[in-house]
Amino acid sequence: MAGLEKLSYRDALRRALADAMREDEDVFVIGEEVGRYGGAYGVTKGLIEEFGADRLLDTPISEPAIVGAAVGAAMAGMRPVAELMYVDFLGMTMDQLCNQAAKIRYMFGGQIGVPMVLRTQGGTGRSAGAQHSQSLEAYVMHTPGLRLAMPATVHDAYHLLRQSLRQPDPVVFIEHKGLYATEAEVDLSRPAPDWGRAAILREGEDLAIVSYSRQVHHALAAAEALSQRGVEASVIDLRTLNPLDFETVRAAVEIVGRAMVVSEGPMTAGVAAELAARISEECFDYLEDPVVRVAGEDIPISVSVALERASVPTAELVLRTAQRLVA
Amino acid sequence: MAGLEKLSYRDALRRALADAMREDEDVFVIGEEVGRYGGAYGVTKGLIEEFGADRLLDTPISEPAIVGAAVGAAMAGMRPVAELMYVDFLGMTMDQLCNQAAKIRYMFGGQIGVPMVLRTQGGTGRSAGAQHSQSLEAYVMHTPGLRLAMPATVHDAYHLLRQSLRQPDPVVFIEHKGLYATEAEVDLSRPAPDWGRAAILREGEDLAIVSYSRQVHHALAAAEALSQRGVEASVIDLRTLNPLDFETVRAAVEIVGRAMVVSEGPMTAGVAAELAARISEECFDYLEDPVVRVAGEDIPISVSVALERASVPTAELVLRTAQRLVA
Amino acid sequence: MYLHLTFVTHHARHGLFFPIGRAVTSTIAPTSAQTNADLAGLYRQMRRVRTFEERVGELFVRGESAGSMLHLSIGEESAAVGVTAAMRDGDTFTTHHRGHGIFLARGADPKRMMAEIAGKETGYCGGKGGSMHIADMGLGHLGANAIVGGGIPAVVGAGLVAKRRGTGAISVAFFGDGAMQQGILYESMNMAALWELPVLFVCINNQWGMGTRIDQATRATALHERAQAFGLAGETIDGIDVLAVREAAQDMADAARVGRPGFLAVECYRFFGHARKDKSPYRSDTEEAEGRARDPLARAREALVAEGHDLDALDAEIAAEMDATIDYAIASAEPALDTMFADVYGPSAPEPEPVSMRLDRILARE
Amino acid sequence: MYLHLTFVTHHARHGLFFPIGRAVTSTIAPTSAQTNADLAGLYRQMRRVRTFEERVGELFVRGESAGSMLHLSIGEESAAVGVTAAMRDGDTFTTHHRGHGIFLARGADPKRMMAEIAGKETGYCGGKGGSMHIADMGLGHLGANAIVGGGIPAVVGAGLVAKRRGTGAISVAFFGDGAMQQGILYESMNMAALWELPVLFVCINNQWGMGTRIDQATRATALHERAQAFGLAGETIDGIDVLAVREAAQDMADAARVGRPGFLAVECYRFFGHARKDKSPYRSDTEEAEGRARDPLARAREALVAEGHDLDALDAEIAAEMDATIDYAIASAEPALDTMFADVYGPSAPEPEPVSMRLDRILARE
Ligand SMILES: Cc1ncc(C[n+]2csc(CCOP(=O)(O)OP(=O)(O)O)c2C)c(N)n1
Ligand SMILES: Cc1ncc(C[n+]2csc(CCOP(=O)(O)OP(=O)(O)O)c2C)c(N)n1
Ligand SMILES: [Mg+2]
Ligand SMILES: [Mg+2]
Repeated sequence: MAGLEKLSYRDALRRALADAMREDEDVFVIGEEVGRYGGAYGVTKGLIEEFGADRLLDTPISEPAIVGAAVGAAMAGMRPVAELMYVDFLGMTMDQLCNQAAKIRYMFGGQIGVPMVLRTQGGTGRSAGAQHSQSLEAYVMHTPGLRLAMPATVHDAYHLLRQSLRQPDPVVFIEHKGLYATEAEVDLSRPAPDWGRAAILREGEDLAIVSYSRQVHHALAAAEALSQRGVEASVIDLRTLNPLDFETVRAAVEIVGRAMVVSEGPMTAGVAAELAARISEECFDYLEDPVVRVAGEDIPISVSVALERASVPTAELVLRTAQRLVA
Repeated sequence: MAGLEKLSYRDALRRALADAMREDEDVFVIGEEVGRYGGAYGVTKGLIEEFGADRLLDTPISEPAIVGAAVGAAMAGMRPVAELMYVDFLGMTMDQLCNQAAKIRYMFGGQIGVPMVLRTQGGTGRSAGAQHSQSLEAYVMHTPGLRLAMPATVHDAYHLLRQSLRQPDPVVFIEHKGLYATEAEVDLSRPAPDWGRAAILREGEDLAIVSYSRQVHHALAAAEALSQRGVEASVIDLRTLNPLDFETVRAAVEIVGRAMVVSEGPMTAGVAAELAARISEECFDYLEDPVVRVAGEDIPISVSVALERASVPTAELVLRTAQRLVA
Repeated sequence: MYLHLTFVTHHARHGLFFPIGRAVTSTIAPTSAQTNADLAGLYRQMRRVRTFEERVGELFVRGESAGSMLHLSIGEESAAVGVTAAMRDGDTFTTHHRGHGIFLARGADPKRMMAEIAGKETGYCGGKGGSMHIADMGLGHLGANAIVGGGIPAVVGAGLVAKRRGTGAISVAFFGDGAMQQGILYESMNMAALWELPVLFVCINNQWGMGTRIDQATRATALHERAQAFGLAGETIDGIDVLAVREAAQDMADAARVGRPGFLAVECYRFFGHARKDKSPYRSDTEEAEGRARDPLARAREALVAEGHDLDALDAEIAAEMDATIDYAIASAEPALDTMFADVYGPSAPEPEPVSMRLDRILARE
Repeated sequence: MYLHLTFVTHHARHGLFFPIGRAVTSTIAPTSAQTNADLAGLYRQMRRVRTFEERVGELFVRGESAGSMLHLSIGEESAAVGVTAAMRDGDTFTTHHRGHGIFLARGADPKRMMAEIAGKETGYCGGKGGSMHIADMGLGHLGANAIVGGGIPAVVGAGLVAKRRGTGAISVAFFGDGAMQQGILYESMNMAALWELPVLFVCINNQWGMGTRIDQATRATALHERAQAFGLAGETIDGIDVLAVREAAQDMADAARVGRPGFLAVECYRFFGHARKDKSPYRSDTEEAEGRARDPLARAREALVAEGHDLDALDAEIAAEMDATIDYAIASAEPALDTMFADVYGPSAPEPEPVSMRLDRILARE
């Protein structure tokens, strides 16, 4: 798979699953419409032909039991990739995810782990309404025992999923529905940062922008625009929120003395709150300005195209805020 | 009910339910063991005699449907008080709570509200293990559409519950299992702060301690001890996390220039993170020191008495941290 | 009976399921003048549903819908119309993501429905809800749900209220066959039976849940037996005959009103793809052809025409009514941006502070 | 049959349930030498469970247990012993909050169990789990659960693995009657039937869920009928006769191994309160007396003694074995504080940073 090729985020995810399943007999996918249908967003399309219905297990609509079955399969020695069609359905599965998967290793004194991946997707962009457009990663980040990966790029869609499939612990892997169609020229043989390490996508002396998932692209766009005006911003893609690579964030912030965190999830008690609190407490003496949070509104998502768009950070808001911060 | 009387937190909660049920025919309690048994922690003991089995509705062990039924009853015009025996079971109900109760008013354009109270209890103190000792308020605080009340005192156990029962929106009311037996001389006819207003339990010029629920008592104990050494701390009991009375916090912090937030929930992406981020961004120019977070460890809770105790902030840790902060 | 018989063999061939219970008798055409009068009314409602859904498809094709997650109930009209015909004023109900027809049959204004599907301010929810979250609480609609099974337990609560207040009302949960695999349904049915609630559970079994056929989701396809095992009255009825559906629903509704909750599965077929972009590659043309041949609307029309009814004028009138819904939706305005912060909490509470306002305050410091 | 019959009338009077299915024949005493040999072995295991649980109660009374959330399985020994007798090496299982007996019957070391219940470092989970979370994965125990119904779906996953690898193993979920009202059970049973998994669902129906009697939790008390409605083999058996329980479990286990999952409800009685502090004020003394009279241990002992067995020595030996567990638990040390941060993630990953360390770093600034 050496060499440059044009790939979409969706294709890269499919490639990661296929490569992992070829390498490891114990990897299998379990979820709604993952087999015959090929996944609600087409990520698993075609895989059933190569790997069969046993390894692309179509399930009834029973989210709690899907996650619970994955927990049992992981304990019994395989490596399930459970799929939740929308992260919005997490609420139905949080007992199995947070009371079971996340705690089993600990409760039983380290006897066993739960090496499963829960693949799902979230975010706005399809007028899918209040129950199909959420960004719920904060629930996961707040739960000890769960790893959390959120790829922003095509390269990471592949490598973060492969890395997630090598973890000894449950990994919640959240894709962004607005990124599936994005394409890039990538060389998948090029290594990705290690698991748990953030990626510095851009370096600058005036401002550090810390983000993840789709908002990384807004941050990069803003940084480019700022650069036109002679303002240089660092852009950090966290890649995983657990583990959280705070050292990379600290280093960047201590150099520039100004930080902005960008997240699509609701602002209050969300991921942006953790990042802002952490930077504020650990880099206090280096900060010339308050750490600014650009995040989703504390409201449900509307189906109206206009309201939906305005409910989460836009590239314009990220840029405008960055400009004022460095002004 | 005028005049001073000695009451426990548990008794005050029971009194609030009884008074509310006497005043309003539409208030009823629905949950596991709330009637005949009188509640796992005795809060509803005896109420079935006065109000009957229709208004203290014992349910099967079906948490998702208990919350869902309460949502339906609230939409149909009554005012249910659903009880979750342990907040740890929230995970089973989060779809009904966060996708239904929290979003119904909004999704349907304000046509109807869901005036229900979800009473539950959390926290450590009984060697109840990883699935019966959690502090999960952050999940609720992060969810738009849900109110969140967490009484720290006997007086509030009564008044906050009465106030919660007057809200037009779903209120998650989280008691602390370690407080049920605490007693105080209270005059319930004395008014409590309005719904959504924090209480300033102590005023001082050197440090502002912001907390809620059981940790408020650790904060007060620390403040007393500091006072011996001539250090005066303000102690703020937030009472409700949604609404969040930030103005009261701001005022206190801007005077003293130093803040510490104390929460029993896990630190990462928790309530303490929101409070610290908010204070840091809004009071930036007034802060002489970083806002310090004293919170639960990012680990599950052990059954071992020693490990359980060490997993959440102790009065000693709160005091020690406060001392070093003002040093 | 011909059509019916071919469908049976078709069932055998493709593993769809022979409708049990009353179904076997349901293909007998109505005779009495009374039932014909009823049938004419039921036909009218079914036609309105069919035509409305066709217009929803058109709205999407014209690029005027809010998104593509639009689930048409074409082929399922007898369930919506037959069951709602057994409901009264004051009854409440919850619907699923394919609930346009049910809501319309309960008296909704198709203009405001179409406007909501377009995400416009004139829609039932001011553009906040959309196709999967349309409702008019004034009509007893306790909400449409985009969570499969999510609206089911609400009828338990509404049933408790109706029983306690002695209103004589029932509460009906409508959902698809896919929801039969959601545990919350069994928790809800158990409570309804335990408390003898005036509640009805109606499963619209269109044989498919997205790309999963009912026999690919469960081995136990006699769905009503599950309800019986929880102590409810349970029955499966063939949706081909709207009169039979109404009759079955009427019996169950009557029983529910006096505290005997029931479960009714209506066998039908999802004529088109799951949502607007789904072309159903996972099922055969033969199956689709035979499934679509089981058309309750055509069946009712045949019977009425055989009786000498001329329905062309009615159909035309309905077509015109529904055409107007598209014009109305398109002509309506997008909701104003400032409505975004309303309705998160009750009207007396302050609205959530917009992020931009928060940022203004923080960045204003000097 | 006398005792049995009185219990029937007792049932009628108190609304407990007459065990159905095989139960009616289950009170016939064993005859062949073979079954007696078996019965002796089963008696020994049941006695070990009974005595262990009595010692757990003693540990609590002596103030040496970690907390009071200790759920004794006294009265339910035939379920634990009878069903596990039908299990083989390599089989996996999950248990509920009242699972001490099941785990012990599967070969657990009672010393390490008692130490865990005391929250000590020598316990199976190093003091992290406690009474509701004891397990030895080496024995195929996929965990004890404090969430009612929480451990049930795991057997679906374990069953998938066993089937895929062709190990011939089964996975058994043990849970109480209260879990019959948790939806996840039905989702799990549906999957087991759909995928023909080597899985067994065992409901230990001790008539009570905390202070709620089974007929106060559901109207459908023939629990096995629910499993049948989902396509599983379903049966209810009277727990009074451990041989009958083992026989029923054996048949179901054999069927499960070849892909026919089953559900077995074992009728028994919770002799004592829900947890250590519950005195069961919600049930009558008569009911308790008659419930406790249905003692599978006493029944087995009678039968063996009638055959001339002298069991006093065995009982004494077991008493000594279990006495030692208390001494062991008390003598063991509390877990070291620094173990607190281990086992949150895999061993190769850094441990979570303690709050105090974080504070040190932040407060260290000058
Ligand atoms: C909890 C949940 N899981 C999955 C989905 C995605 N989804 C939407 S509709 C659907 C199929 C539902 O099938 P059925 O219940 O038969 O209703 P139908 O679409 O046939 O009307 C699925 C899987 C969802 N919306 N909610
Ligand atoms: C999800 C959940 N709900 C409620 C509880 C509280 N609780 C613990 S045991 C119990 C009763 C369980 O009854 P049953 O399943 O019959 O088991 P038994 O105690 O009789 O062995 C309850 C309600 C819990 N632990 N988990
Ligand atoms: Mg369907
Ligand atoms: Mg029980």
